[in-house]
Amino acid sequence: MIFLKRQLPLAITFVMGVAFALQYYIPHPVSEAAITKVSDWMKIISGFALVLGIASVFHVHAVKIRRQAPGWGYSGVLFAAIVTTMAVGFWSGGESKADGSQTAFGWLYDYTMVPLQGTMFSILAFFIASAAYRAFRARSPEASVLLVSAVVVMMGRVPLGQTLLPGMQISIGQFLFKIPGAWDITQWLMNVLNSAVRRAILIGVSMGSVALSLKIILGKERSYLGGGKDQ
Amino acid sequence: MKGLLKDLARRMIAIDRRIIFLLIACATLLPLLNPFGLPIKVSPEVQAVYEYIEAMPERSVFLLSFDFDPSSKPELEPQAVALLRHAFRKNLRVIVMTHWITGTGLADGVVTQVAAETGKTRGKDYVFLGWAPGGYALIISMGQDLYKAFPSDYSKTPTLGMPVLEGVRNLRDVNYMVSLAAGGAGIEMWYVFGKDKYRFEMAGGATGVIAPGLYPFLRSGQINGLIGGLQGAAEYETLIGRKGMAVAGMDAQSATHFVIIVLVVLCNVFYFALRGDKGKRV
Amino acid sequence: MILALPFFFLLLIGGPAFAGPPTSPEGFRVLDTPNDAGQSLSLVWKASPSDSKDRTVQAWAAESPPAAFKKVAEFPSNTRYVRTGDFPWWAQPAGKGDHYLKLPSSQAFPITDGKPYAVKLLIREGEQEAWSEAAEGVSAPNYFNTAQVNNLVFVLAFTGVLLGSIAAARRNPHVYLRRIAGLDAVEEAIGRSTEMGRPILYLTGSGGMSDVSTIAATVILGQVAKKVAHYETTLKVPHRDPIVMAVCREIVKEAYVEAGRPDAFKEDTNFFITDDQFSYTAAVDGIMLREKPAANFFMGSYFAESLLLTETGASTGAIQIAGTDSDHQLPFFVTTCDYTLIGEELYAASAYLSREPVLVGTLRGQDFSKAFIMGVMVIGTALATAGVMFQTDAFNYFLDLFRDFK
Amino acid sequence: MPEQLIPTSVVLGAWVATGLTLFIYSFLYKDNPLFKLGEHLYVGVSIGYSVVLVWYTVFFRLLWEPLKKGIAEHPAALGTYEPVIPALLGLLILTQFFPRVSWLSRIAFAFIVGFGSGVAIPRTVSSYILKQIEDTVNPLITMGANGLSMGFDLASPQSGINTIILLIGVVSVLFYFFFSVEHSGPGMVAARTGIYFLMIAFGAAFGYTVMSRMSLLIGRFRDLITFAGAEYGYATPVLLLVTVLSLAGWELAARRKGGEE
Repeated sequence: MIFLKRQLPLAITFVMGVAFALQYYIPHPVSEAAITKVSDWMKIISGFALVLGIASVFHVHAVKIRRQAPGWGYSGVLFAAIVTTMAVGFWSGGESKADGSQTAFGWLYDYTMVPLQGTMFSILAFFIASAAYRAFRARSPEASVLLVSAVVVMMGRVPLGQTLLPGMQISIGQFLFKIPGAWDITQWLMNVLNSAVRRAILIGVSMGSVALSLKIILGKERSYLGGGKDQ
Repeated sequence: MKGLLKDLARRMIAIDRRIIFLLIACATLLPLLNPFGLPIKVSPEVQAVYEYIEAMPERSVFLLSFDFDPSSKPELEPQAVALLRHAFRKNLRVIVMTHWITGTGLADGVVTQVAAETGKTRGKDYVFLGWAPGGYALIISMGQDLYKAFPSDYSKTPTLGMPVLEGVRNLRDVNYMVSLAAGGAGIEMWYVFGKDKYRFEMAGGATGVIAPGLYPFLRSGQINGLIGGLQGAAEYETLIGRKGMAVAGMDAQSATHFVIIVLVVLCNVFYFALRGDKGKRV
Repeated sequence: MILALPFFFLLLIGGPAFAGPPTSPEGFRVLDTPNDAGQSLSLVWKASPSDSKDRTVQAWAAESPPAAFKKVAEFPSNTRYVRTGDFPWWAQPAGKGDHYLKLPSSQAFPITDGKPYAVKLLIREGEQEAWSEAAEGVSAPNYFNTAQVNNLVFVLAFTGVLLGSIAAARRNPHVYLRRIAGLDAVEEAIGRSTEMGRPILYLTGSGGMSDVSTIAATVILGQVAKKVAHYETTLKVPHRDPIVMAVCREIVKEAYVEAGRPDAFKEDTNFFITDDQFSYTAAVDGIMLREKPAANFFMGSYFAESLLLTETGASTGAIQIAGTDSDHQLPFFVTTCDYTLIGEELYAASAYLSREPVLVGTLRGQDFSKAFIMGVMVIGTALATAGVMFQTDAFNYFLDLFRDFK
Repeated sequence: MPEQLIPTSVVLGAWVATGLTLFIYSFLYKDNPLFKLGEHLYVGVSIGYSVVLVWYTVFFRLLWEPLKKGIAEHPAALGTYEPVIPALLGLLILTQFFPRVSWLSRIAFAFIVGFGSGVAIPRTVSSYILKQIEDTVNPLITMGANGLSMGFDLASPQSGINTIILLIGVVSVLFYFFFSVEHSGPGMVAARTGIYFLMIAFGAAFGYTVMSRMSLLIGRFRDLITFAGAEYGYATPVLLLVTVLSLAGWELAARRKGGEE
């Protein structure tokens, strides 16, 4: 039993991990077919997992409704929305378009999901402004460079800033000096400094992620199996 | 007098966020209703995409992948429209697809509309393959056999034998590819599983957020060009000489950026006004 | 300012006038394209001093025994050279400077694995032409991509370093680890929530269970839950991925058991909202506004929802601690959260909190490897510069080891 | 403008979309019943949508159809029953509902995590480590017609000076991420340099992002402006008025209630 509970999952992880790490080095068509197939399997497995999620949702909101907790009416709205969407979806056969015209499911998606998504997303426009107002204070040298580079890039990104801070060329005697405008500085910041930092973060994060993956395959990291040190 | 100023600064620094929200809303809405038209400057990474397409011979194969959904529509749709207009004007054969199932309807709408305005025919000049599951696995299978990956297009017409796909067997036969990406399943994936293996030239169009992260790929030549956000779209519209929604939106952009910059400057002024005070007290 | 060094260099002046009529190419051979999935042949032949853009090369191929030859490729004779960087030195299909042409299977000329094909070259200039001998080749799928040997060696070496440093950490777990500001704040945040009698909100990000950052987030969740169990504070963990939710439920339960408070564990600490990005965000924002948690933790990988979450959290006055490897969202976490674990610090955090030898050893191992990579970059730049200065490829024996080949 | 009749379903859609948009925006004022309504509707619809999508794209397209086709064509072949494996693993996850056998779900977790880890390793090494090293290592000088030269043009990303800056940036930021080395002495200088690089890059990325966020707002406002037209029955102004009035009413009611208590 101990074997089944602990060793078997570790063995499966090891075999899957090693097999699909090696798959990368094998150009043979069989190896590509294998990864395609198993990727499909993953989708099927996570499809089943959705049942877990829905059970959790029902549990949370059913409790609210049963106890008539504050705002339980909204839980009712949520259930109604789930049921309606599913009904419409199955009625339309899961297609958003049939015979060239929109189905009810397509309508529901286009006029509820899309605007809701877009609206939630667009709230970022307000939040980015309020975050900038709160955070961009020259409290320390680090905060100051952050603030200055943000302001310069904001100038360089829009036509107005580019017009206000254009690049210039001054010649003194035989020397030609180029004074960069906001746009040039933006380009340089993004191309050079930003690339450097991203690259360093990328390398660091990748080392960490390869290390964790290796530990998982070798059975040194098993928290994903649910804590359980000695079960 | 000084005390009054301090008081003002203290109040302004803790200003209700909702006033900022209102300012942003006005700065967006007013230019949209009444645009003022500022000039657009073209960056080399957008120019590169334009020039590559410009240099392609007629009937070359151009693959455009809509790797986004309606939530990124405001930024990526203008890019898609501008690219498609350019490609159709150059009489390229255009293959459109998407990795995001939620982007299917949007992609179909955009292609159909641009094709209609340029008088192109579905199946002959362009094809919309629709969505298929798999992410990177889909790219691999397109690299092996396009017709297996997409046996039929979005309107359920068999892909095999379509005039637009003549001579196209798999990704190797694609001349140029642009992925318009809003996140994970996008440019990097196309590069790692597609371009690298099947050797086609590619570029990216990205939302403003992920565009900075793609500069390393641009620098290393993994992609040959990059269209970033609405600004990128406006630049492309300028290049093809058809100003559209991106150029109009850029005025609103200028206004909101200006508002934020002024806010940041003000908040620092208030901050320093208060800091001097604290410095004395300590 | 230009740093110019006088330098001798050869000018190769070649014109069609001196080249003479086309001759058949030397050393022409056909081979199976190495390191591929099959259905492709490679052609190799020696470069000639009379290669020019006016002289074209055509490749003609036929199923062998010779059926009719078909033209499959045409290009100027001064193209398709093997260049530095195309292939690593340990997997060169042809010498440097030779011509190399990959002939993939196409609709016009399909190539089947295991069948012999004959190929010959035609060199043309104006009206004059010269044929090469026909060479034969068989295409086959390969079982190992030798060009990626360096990748495999890197993985194996890294595994070795990792296992070594984990073993070392087991022997001596008191390795020095530098401070990470965000982590000292974890205790403070939990304490404050207890004082205020408000819940703690912990998000594990939007990644699935096979995502490394999610795994790191769940490990930290275990540590946080242990502390929370001590203080008897409410912990709330809303999820976007049901599998992550199931795993986190086990982890939190385990943490309560370890803290000696199994009775205080509640099944609905971990709950699922929806797998959709923005409706999840709207719901979590709602939780923040209504339940006013005193501490918000954002660990794992995030997309655009990051600022929607942190800015709402900031407006409710919660202490916010973030940790993410999503580089594109870092600017927002840094500006709106009280503490942010940047990139790798997220992975390191679990080591700090638990002080487990495996985790501490991993950090050491990563540090070694990072130092190695830094060294490679600095030495590599010096060698690449020297290579240009002395016009030599000798340094590529080193540089190729750290290139990515396909 | 030619007279074009907009279908009723579209007009109705415009009203629904506008209403939901305004409900969500009301959250910017403060948490209120309209936002709660919008939020719960949104969560509900998204769950329902996921269920339908998973049903058709996963269960139907990946599981049921291949099985049905396989059994019809090659009932004896072992490969036909291959989709059963993930289905069984999926069922194992559902053992979570039964505490006694819930350990079985670990087998499925092991499968998923093992696959993810294995796939990640060589690809991460290739694209994010080797490729990034390769791109950082560049000669500082170039061989031109006038001999060797080093570029000092900041505007060209490939110039020698930018190569050096890039190298310093990458190395110092990597140094900042050293955990087992004390940041003091020369280490302190390197780590501080790293922090400055980080902060400049974060500021730049923040500033760069503002535009795309504003684009989203522009997109939403453009829709609202469209729906304000007569052909859509003035959806936006009418609903805006309704939203504002209900918010005011709710606020008044809350105040009165607060006053009574």
